Amino acid sequence: MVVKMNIEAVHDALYEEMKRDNRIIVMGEDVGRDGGVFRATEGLYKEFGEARVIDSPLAESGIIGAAIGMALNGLIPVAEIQFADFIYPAVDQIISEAAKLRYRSGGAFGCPMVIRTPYGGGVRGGLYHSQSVEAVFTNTPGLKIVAPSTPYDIKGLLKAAIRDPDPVLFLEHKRTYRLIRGEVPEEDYVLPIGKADVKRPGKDLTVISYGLMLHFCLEAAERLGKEGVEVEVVDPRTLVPLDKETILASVKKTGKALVVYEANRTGGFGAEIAATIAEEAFDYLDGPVTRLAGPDVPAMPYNSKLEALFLPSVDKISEAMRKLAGY
Amino acid sequence: MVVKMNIEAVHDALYEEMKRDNRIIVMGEDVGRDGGVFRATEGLYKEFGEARVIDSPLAESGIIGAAIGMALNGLIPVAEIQFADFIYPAVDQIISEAAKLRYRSGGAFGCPMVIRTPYGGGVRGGLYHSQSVEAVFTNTPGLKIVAPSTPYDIKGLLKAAIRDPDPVLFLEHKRTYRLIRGEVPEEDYVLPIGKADVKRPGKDLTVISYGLMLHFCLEAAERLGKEGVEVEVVDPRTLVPLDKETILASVKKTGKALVVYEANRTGGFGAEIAATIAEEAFDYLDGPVTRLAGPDVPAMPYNSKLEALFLPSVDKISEAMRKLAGY
Amino acid sequence: MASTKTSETKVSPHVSLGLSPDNLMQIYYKMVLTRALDERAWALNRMGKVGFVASCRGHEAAQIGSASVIRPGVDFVLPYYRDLGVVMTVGLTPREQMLSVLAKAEDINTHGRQMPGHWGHAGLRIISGSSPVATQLLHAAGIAYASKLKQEDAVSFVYFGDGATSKGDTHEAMNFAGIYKLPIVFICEFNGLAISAPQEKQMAVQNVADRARGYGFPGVTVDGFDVFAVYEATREAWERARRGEGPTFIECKVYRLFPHSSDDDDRRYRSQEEVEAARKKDPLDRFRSYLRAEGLLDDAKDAEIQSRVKREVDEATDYAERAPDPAPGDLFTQVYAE
Amino acid sequence: MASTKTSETKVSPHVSLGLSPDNLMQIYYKMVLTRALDERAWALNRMGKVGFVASCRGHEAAQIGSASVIRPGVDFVLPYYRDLGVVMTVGLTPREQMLSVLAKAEDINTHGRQMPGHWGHAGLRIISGSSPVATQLLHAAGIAYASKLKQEDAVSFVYFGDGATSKGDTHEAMNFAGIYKLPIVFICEFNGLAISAPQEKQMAVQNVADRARGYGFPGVTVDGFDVFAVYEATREAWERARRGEGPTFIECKVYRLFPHSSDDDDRRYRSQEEVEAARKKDPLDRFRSYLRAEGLLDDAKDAEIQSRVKREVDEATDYAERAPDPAPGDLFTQVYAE
Ligand SMILES: Cc1ncc(C[n+]2csc(CCOP(=O)(O)OP(=O)(O)O)c2C)c(N)n1
Ligand SMILES: Cc1ncc(C[n+]2csc(CCOP(=O)(O)OP(=O)(O)O)c2C)c(N)n1
Ligand SMILES: [Mg+2]
Ligand SMILES: [Mg+2]
Repeated sequence: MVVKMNIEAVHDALYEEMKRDNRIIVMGEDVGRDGGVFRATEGLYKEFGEARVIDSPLAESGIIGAAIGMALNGLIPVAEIQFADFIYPAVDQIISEAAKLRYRSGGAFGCPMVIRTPYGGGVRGGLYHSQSVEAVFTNTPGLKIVAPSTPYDIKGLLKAAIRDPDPVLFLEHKRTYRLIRGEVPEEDYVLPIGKADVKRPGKDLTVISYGLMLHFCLEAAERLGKEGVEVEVVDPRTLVPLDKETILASVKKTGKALVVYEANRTGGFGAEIAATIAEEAFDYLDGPVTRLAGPDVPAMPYNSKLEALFLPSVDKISEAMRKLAGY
Repeated sequence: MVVKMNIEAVHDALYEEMKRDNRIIVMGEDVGRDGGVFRATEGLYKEFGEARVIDSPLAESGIIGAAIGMALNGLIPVAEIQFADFIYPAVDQIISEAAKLRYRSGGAFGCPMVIRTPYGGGVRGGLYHSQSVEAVFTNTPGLKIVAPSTPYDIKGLLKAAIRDPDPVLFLEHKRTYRLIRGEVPEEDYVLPIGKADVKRPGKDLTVISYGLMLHFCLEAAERLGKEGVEVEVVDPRTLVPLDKETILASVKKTGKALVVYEANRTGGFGAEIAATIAEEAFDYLDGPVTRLAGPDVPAMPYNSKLEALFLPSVDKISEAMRKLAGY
Repeated sequence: MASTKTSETKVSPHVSLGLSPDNLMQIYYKMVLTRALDERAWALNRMGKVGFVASCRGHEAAQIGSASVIRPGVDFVLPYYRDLGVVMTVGLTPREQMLSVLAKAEDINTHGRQMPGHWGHAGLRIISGSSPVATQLLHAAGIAYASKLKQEDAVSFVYFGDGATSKGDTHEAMNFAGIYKLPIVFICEFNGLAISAPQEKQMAVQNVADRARGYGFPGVTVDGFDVFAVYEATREAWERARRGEGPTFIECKVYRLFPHSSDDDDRRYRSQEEVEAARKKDPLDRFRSYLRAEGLLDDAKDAEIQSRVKREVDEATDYAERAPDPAPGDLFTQVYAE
Repeated sequence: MASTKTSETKVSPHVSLGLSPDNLMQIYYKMVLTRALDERAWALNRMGKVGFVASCRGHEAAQIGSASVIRPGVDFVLPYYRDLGVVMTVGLTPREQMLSVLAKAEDINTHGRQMPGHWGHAGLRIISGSSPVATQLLHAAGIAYASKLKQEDAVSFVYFGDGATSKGDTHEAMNFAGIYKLPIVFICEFNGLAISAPQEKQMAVQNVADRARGYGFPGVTVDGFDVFAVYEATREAWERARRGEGPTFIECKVYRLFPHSSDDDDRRYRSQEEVEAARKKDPLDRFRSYLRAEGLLDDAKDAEIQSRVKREVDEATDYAERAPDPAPGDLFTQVYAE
């Protein structure tokens, strides 16, 4: 085992996979000579050459559309959208094309590709470098959506995504890139897409979260532990397909569920998690399935005070946990 | 009062508003000389001229982006996206631009415009002329989303949307265009955005639905009525902002809630409605907040048998009502 | 406009292009077949058996003339919904077409899931298409990039209408193809209408092919009613691509002889006199006249081809009409790899 | 490349353009002010007080030369994040700029919500901008359409980088503007880099202005270090627009003298020798030399301008530093009209 940061886990997975299989290519803005604005693709250009590490024009629809074509002709593209906030121009190619190719062709064509993108706030990115975009895509069968939050999960799931025969949207919380460190095996491994992970066991309350919020929840759970409340923290890791079994098993045990997410509250993916629990664990619930999320304002302001206020903080999360535990 | 079809309600609202206020323009593919592929803009070209009824190039981002500019310079554009399935190329202009203009400029700029689009299936439109796209937009504060389902509601809300100072996504279920008729006042009226409507009173069970499904739910509720179960049917009419008060009041009365929507189940807007009820009416619930929706397959097939199977039918809805009522 | 050489020396165009009589008869057969399938779909539509038809009438010379250059199963083809003539030329069978038109389980194109006109055939390298206009241009560019990276001799042929040229994806695809000098041929079937929108509401230029030079590659405009002009331009483009010299944009000026689709009423936006006048220039008639003038076709031979085609289309229709619908369970399959 | 006339007759460019010494001093003042504000933002960034800077250094002649044509509050301006020189020329005050850089409550541009460089000023008709590249080109087209419909004499000026030309929105905007012959000027600040991507990875052509003719309007390429070349091209375009003759595309060839932003390390993708060489051609130095050579500027006058600017920037900085942050409640306001 070695200790790595989240960004290193991304990098290492890309490097090792490209080394393993020369059908894999990387494409995006500044991923080549520059090594990526977050350095996720550092050194790949030198190692694998400009034909496999493509500095694309500034055109997100073009990046995804061309990647789809490459996937259709035997390559395995890993496309980077520089910031998740800039994925919107590619929504058509993702939803109409990548996600529907297999179904619409009766299985004759598939679209093995990965779309990596840094999302989330807390980096003074302002309205357009902070967004959590998952809800735009979670109503898109045909697409898998993975959002791991620790180095171990990131590396194992990025490899799995690259080896998956279907399109995978791979969300990386940018604030955690250099904030979160953890042990990662030195040998090759993959983790299954669609499998949640109980990041902290507990019996009084289940909290479901991912991204930066997962780490805030773990911190809050520590606090609550000192207050005598045992919080179980479940990291879905994959949003679509969602591992309902693990989530429901936990809630059936604790009787209480809190869903914490950074995106705007209304219409966020946390609503899906909450609605699923509310429907499928109804008989076990000892309190309302509660959501704590970003406020319903367009996005996170640049001003650092307002930015901090936007994010569900460890304080706010602890408070929500206490309230639900005491229900 | 006169009896009108849904499509006529759309048309009449456009006509009357354009007559009232010459800042209003209509833009979209084939909205001019052709009168729109569904005839929503029939006759407007002749009446108001090609400068106010713009046959746009085939470019959805362009339509919305140019409309935003027009809104910024004193016009009130009503943009049509010919089929909701083709709105994806415009997602960036809608989410990044229209919805955020006011907030990002500290209120100095606004974006008074309407985006009308026919959504939903049941017209043999196949994968790309049948989609329900609301969930792509419901996590976008700054945007209002209206989805009325009867002639009266459509006319009153389309006028309200046109007069609203903020961008409104106006969803029209295309299968209901000529299927649904209803009384409409002859005089000018508007309905408030953000106000739900109880379409059928009942005491045993609350059903929340919109679009074609609303009408299926009303039919199913009739059936259940004959079986002695009084179903209350709530039509939110506006999705964002959602009229929680009306929905919660109904559920607190009946103790049971069924949410029916046509979009794919996972990540659909019905999850938001369900999660809201589960959290905010928890103490009143006598059964699980239940969702009935389209299956998680990319979209509605063209084959008519599979198309019928995709849609939550009156039978399936009745069944779900019975099950929940008997919980 | 047309890039065919003026025949001062009286050499017939097909001779100067090196096309044999057999080649011509093959083109003629595909044209007749395409026409018959198109007519059959309309007939079934009027009988209420088929929900949707987008006719290729008027586009046949452009489609079949260009697709005759394609090496089936080697070059990639990305057609749009109007390209019946393209896919038939590349090798789709009448049965495969009719199964798709009738949305049957056996439909190899979409498994009954998409509207007719959304072809896809892995063996023939016809790439599965969707309805959103112009998305396929980027796929074609990505495919061509992969061919180049793998050093495989395959050219991507991507088809689209004039309406598609307005889309951002078209720009992004042409730009990407230009930067990497990809083996790709852009074929625009320019009928001057995007449903009802006339050329002047779509662009401020006469010839959209002129845009190509802004992406660093040539654009040519040809008479899309002239099989030979189209064939010649396409073959040149294909050779250029194979020589590693990059993309070409070919604009075929055609006329859409029928309404946009079976749902459209074209009397709302164009005069029927105009349509009637254009019908007199029907590309199938024109090619037939050429063959007759060249002594390559007589009544007997023509009747033979017509009856062969009729038999094939009848058989295909019968087969497809009897073929089963997809099973209910087919609603749920192939969302992800199984 | 430059479209300024060669001065065989030895007439100074500003004279032949009809620019008075006062006009020149105003341009010079804006250039010095822009430079000082840019430097101050960097200084505050290094002190940890400012999170983000995107420098305009190297673009000043293009920005201020073109924006000098704009009628503040009459013509519309849609700048991008690098356009400090544009907004200062149009009339943003140093205080308004520093309040924005420091994200204070009083920030008229974004109310402290957006990163610095996202201007918006209703009174000056500077349209609120976002970060996604190229979206504003369509807004400019829509604005110009409205001006034309209302028969108002207002020209839309939209600014963007070479990177932005790759986007679909740019294509859709140019196409729309061409079709309706809109009163709009497209100004591309072509520095040959989209962050790290060099020109040859962005396009296969030398001059992106050549694309304009594919949309039915003229494109010109000018030396973006030459205030006069830029001014002349812009004024011509502005006059054309006002005459109802439609859009013009102006490509100003510039060099980005600093890294992409305060987060960027340009040593990763370009040689520092190249940067050093370019700095010798600094457009501010060039313009200053011109003024001196023309006898319009001497040491005393220059010192006076420099000290005026320093005073203004100091005052603005002091004010902005002392100004309050937005109140917590400001997180929630202005989502919708109130
Ligand atoms: C993105 C998108 N917008 C709108 C439509 C609806 N639509 C289908 S075909 C068409 C016109 C296409 O015109 P053109 O590309 O010229 O092809 P043609 O039908 O003339 O052959 C339109 C607007 C669509 N399919 N996709
Ligand atoms: C749609 C979108 N994609 C990516 C980015 C990230 N990004 C910001 S600036 C930039 C490069 C822009 O280059 P150019 O347009 O040439 O302007 P320059 O910075 O050179 O002045 C990129 C890729 C963005 N802001 N928007
Ligand atoms: Mg056309
Ligand atoms: Mg640049």
